[in-house]
Amino acid sequence: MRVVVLEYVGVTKEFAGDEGILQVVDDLSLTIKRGEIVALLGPSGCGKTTLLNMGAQLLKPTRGRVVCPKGTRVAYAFQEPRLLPWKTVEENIRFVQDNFLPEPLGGEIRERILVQTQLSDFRNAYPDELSGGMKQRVEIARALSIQPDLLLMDEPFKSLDPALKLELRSLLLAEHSRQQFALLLVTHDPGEAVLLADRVILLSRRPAQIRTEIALKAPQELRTLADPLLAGWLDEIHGLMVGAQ
Amino acid sequence: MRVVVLEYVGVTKEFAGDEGILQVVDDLSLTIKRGEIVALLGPSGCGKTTLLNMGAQLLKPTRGRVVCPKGTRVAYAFQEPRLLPWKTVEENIRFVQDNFLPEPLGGEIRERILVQTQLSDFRNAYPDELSGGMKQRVEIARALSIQPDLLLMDEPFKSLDPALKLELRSLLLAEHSRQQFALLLVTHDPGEAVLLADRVILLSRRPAQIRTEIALKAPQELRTLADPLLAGWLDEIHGLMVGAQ
Amino acid sequence: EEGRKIFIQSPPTVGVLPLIWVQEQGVLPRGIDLEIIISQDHQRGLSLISSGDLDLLVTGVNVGAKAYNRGIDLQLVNTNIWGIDYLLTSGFQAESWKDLEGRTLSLPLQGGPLDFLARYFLHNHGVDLDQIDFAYLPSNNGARAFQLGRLDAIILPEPMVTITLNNYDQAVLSLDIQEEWGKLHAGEERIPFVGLFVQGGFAKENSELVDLLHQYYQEGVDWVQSHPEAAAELAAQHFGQPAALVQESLGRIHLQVYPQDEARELIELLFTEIMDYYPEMIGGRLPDGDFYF
Amino acid sequence: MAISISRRKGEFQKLAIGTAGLLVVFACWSRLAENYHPLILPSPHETGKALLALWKEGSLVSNVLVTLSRTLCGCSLALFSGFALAVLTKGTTFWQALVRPILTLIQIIPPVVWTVLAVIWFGIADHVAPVFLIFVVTLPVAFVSFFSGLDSIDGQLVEMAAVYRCSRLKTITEIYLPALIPHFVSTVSVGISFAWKAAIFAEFMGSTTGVGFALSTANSNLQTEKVFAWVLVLIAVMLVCEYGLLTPLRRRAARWSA
Amino acid sequence: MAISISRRKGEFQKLAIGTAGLLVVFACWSRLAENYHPLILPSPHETGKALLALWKEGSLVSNVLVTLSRTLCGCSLALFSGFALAVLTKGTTFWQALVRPILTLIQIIPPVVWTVLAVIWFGIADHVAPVFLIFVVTLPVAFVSFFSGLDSIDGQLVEMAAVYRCSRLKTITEIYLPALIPHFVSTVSVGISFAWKAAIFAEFMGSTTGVGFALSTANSNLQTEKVFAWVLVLIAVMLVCEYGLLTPLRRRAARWSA
Ligand SMILES: Nc1ncnc2c1ncn2[C@@H]1O[C@H](COP(=O)(O)OP(=O)(O)OP(=O)(O)O)[C@@H](O)[C@H]1O
Ligand SMILES: Nc1ncnc2c1ncn2[C@@H]1O[C@H](COP(=O)(O)OP(=O)(O)OP(=O)(O)O)[C@@H](O)[C@H]1O
Ligand SMILES: [Mg+2]
Ligand SMILES: [Mg+2]
Repeated sequence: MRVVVLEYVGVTKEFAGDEGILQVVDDLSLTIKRGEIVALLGPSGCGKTTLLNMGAQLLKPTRGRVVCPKGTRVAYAFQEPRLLPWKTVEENIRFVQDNFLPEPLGGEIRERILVQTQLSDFRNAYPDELSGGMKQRVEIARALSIQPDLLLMDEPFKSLDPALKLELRSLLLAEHSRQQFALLLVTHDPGEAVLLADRVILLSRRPAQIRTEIALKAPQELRTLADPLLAGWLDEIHGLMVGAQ
Repeated sequence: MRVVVLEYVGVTKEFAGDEGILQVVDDLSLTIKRGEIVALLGPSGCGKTTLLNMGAQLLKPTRGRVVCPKGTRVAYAFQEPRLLPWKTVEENIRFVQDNFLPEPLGGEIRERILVQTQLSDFRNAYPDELSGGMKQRVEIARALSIQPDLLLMDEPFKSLDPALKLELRSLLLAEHSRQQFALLLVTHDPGEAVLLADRVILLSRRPAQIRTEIALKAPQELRTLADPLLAGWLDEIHGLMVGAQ
Repeated sequence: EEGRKIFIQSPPTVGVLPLIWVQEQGVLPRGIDLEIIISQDHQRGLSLISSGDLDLLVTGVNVGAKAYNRGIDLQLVNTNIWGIDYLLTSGFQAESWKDLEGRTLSLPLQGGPLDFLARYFLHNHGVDLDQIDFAYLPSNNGARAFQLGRLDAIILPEPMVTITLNNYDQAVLSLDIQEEWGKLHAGEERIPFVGLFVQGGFAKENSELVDLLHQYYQEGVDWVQSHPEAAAELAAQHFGQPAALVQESLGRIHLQVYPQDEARELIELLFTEIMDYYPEMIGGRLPDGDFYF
Repeated sequence: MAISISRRKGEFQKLAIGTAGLLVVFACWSRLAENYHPLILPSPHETGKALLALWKEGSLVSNVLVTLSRTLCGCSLALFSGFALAVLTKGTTFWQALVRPILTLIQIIPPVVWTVLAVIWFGIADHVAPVFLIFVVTLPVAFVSFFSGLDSIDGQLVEMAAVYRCSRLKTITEIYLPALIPHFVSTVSVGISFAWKAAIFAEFMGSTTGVGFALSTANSNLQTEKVFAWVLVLIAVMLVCEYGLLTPLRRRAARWSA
Repeated sequence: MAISISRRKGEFQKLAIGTAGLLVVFACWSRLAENYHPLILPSPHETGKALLALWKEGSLVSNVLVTLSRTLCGCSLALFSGFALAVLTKGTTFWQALVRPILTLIQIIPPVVWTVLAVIWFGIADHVAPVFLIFVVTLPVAFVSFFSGLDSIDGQLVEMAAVYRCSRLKTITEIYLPALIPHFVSTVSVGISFAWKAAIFAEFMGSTTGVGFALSTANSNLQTEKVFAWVLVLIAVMLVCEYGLLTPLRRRAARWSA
């Protein structure tokens, strides 16, 4: 049996606003184990980011519990890049690496990831000198560079061209097979989900509940969208998302 | 002959950084006329946002000229939402509408667009109470609500689920046929490009130059990706973007 | 003798010159040294007296009396300045207080000695106080405003009088406050302004030393009177005022030490009058005998 | 509902703690005063008596009103000019190069010299000189604070406004001003307490009315308990200002800094 | 290269404009002084003579050094405590509820009262009282400024640091401090000029050394040209401080506010 890295137990989340209470997550339970890749899909504003934030312990659920075992190394690629404006790309990555990895090792990993995210020419650039997609990549590079046990990613591949998306997906899978982290991935691209995930979870409209869960067995390295099985799943998911919700 | 709304004439753009000069756009010329929809595709960091910023007169080209006739009403949906944090969704939209439209008319348009972007429940919410995709939608709604002559959009449909993307594409096309604005659309999704654009422009790696330009004739309302012609274009563009660049 | 320092605080006035002279002469018994702190801050002086940090204080006689009456342990060693203030007028000669009617008169401190004197004279010369436009300004700013022609009259102490006369040709030295006092008090032209006070505890323990100091002080006064030039030089050194100016102003300052009984009479004469106007100024009553060292 | 109750409870708790702190200060004063002569350090009791006397005399209210009106006048002038200058100098290098050194100069010149100049320029006019001093002392503080506030303004929003053709005025009132509000509040809070102090000083030096004049007279006349009574008045006025004006302002400003 | 030359040219231009502005002020002074007696408003020439005399006397350097050392001492104490208090009160409601009213109190109490207390607490020690006054005057300013600076810190970055397990210390030094740097510089700049003024005032009131004392002596002796000479000295010291210390600091800080 594999270790549980993150567990949502009957989680409900409400925000109190000026105009009353807004329920965002409704009695949702979900378990993520070591090595698993779970994709979360759902309508915009349904509560995905809120779920990730609770997973990262940045928000407390209104009811229920979110359990992440002590000592779990968590990395979070935020929906909107959160980089320190006064640090260069490399310094931004090192800033978090230093908390976990000793330097020669950390430096090697950083180097490898900078090259693979095509950022090595911009290692000394400050965030305000980067394009949107580049900031997005720094966010991903930072998350991968700490060798996390649990990786939370909120639409990591937006603002990237198809070629780069492809490459970063391979990078992610390569790092995953190397480190066997648990990955909770929010995405709006069903293709991305079926290519990467062991389990695809479709959320309902706000308040988020689990609508459908699809388990995918084929090893990720062998998957292509040409595969009729995957294409079938893709169509189904697409149908579910675009059709009557 | 249709009116030219935006014209790039031999535009070169360089940024001066700590480590020397970075050339981002290289002698690029492009003309956009009233009613035209032009999609810009290109690798991340190639200079797309820089082009739009020059179009909006926020940046000056290092060499060449960017001409936008006096009195052209420009709207710009930024890559990262730029909303006033102290104004609600509706106030944010009204803030720019007031510069162009008298109130009863502005209110009607705002109303329609709020409903179509599914924001009407959140008209009184402040930006920090919105999800990423919702902010993105406010950005789009604001741009459409001023009835622009020239609309610049930088990846407007990111962070949105497929269903919403579909709907917003129709909204965009409906507004377009109503107002006949010129649209310069940056996107990373070739499908989006072929479904929306009259001309798809593929940019090279940095410094941006025009690599390929594809003209699409079929009326947008009739296009679907099932159409073999479009599917062919899509494959070609995809191949160009993912293949050897 | 025990080696100790006697701490003295004084404002920059000629009243402290005799003490500076004593200090510089080195006439005191061996091991006894004077430490003279020049400061305008009476409040600070009284604080330090009451906490025992200070031994001697040169300050206004009314200030000392008030402190004494309010229960601060100090005694008057001697009164040394008896005349120092004058009424200056701008562009006209005031023959009497009546001439000030309808004019602006500047005084340094509401409820202070000069305020009392001005009101006393005006009242006794039948001037309606409502006819006078009083402007309370610190002496330096008052003097400046006066020299700009913005005031009709001002009561100033020396050396401010000399400075103003030398620099403002419209200034007229109209009335001598001391003389005016004399006109109303059978020719007695001495007004007790400044005194030397001793901390009570210190006085008890070192009464001989205080006597000695008083004696030397008197010698110092004589020295100042016989050597105006050298005295002015001393003032220049310690107060930063030009020597020539101080020397000139010495002519209009009445520095003298009289026997304590005589001084007490003069003080009580003044204080009795004050009681009718500003009893607060001296602490509400005449100080008793223990006030006088 | 639940929220507003718990918020009110929090406010109450805060108030209680604050009051407790002030009471401790008060107790310390009481205690300290026991060891000193009232002429040196009056006790709360004596101060209270003096305060009552001032109240009965009627000089309390009139002096406070005079000083307050001077402060408001000088302070609002200074805040307004400080803001205008900050916007102006932020816009053009020329103005910045010109204005900054002069303001530095103004800031350095000590109040004593200003009172000298005030006598020259305004004579002994009772109101103008204090207002001038308040203005001159508060202006550089307001300027520096606004200037650094302008630095923190989000350039991206300003760009957005430019694209959408917002007028210069609208950009200032709808983007600069709201973004400055948190800054503004702290500036106003520093500025007012500054101006208030300057008013006291100015009245001290060259006026014959106002709290500062009364305070200085009491001080020179060694009426220490009266001095402390006036200080209590000052504290009361500023506390009213702080909790009646600035704290609500600050709470509102929290909206903008979100 | 090209950039640094054009930047230097810009700096030079700025300096030229600034100097021109100051020269105009100077000319106004000259002009104004012609109409007045030197006792009221001394001309630059007379002031220069007085300055030279001070220099020859030797009292210039010694007094400036005394005042400077007091200022630095009191000011750095105040800045440090102000920062610490701001961080502390930002963290917990308890401290905030406790500290704020007390600091408000400290800010309100006029210097007169502080000098009274200083005499009580420190006796005749000549140095402690001014340093104390400087501290007490500068502290609330530093606190308010730091506190409002902490408000402007990006909560999202702090969250990021929390997720990636940055220690409290690291978060403070690597996120709070850099984010505060622009604020810090303006605080230091206001703080120093504040402290310097407080020093002058403190020496004015209750000291027998330092520039403030010299200034007050000259003023009460109506030696206006000496007063102005001292003011020139003050200006020189603060200009050195402004352009030797604060401007470079500010330029560095620009990096962080990007
Ligand atoms: N202010 C700046 N200073 C220096 N370099 C900059 C600046 N702005 C952009 N760049 C550089 O210019 C290049 C193009 O940036 P731009 O934002 O136009 O890319 P883009 O095509 O929009 O990319 P993306 O799809 O990732 O948003 C990038 O390499 C970026 O590093
Ligand atoms: N701090 C907050 N206060 C009030 N409401 C909030 C807050 N944060 C989020 N919400 C609301 O919660 C809902 C879910 O937000 P969340 O960011 O989790 O959506 P999401 O699924 O990530 O959407 P997207 O795909 O657009 O990013 C939204 O309706 C949003 O308005
Ligand atoms: Mg989200
Ligand atoms: Mg871009």
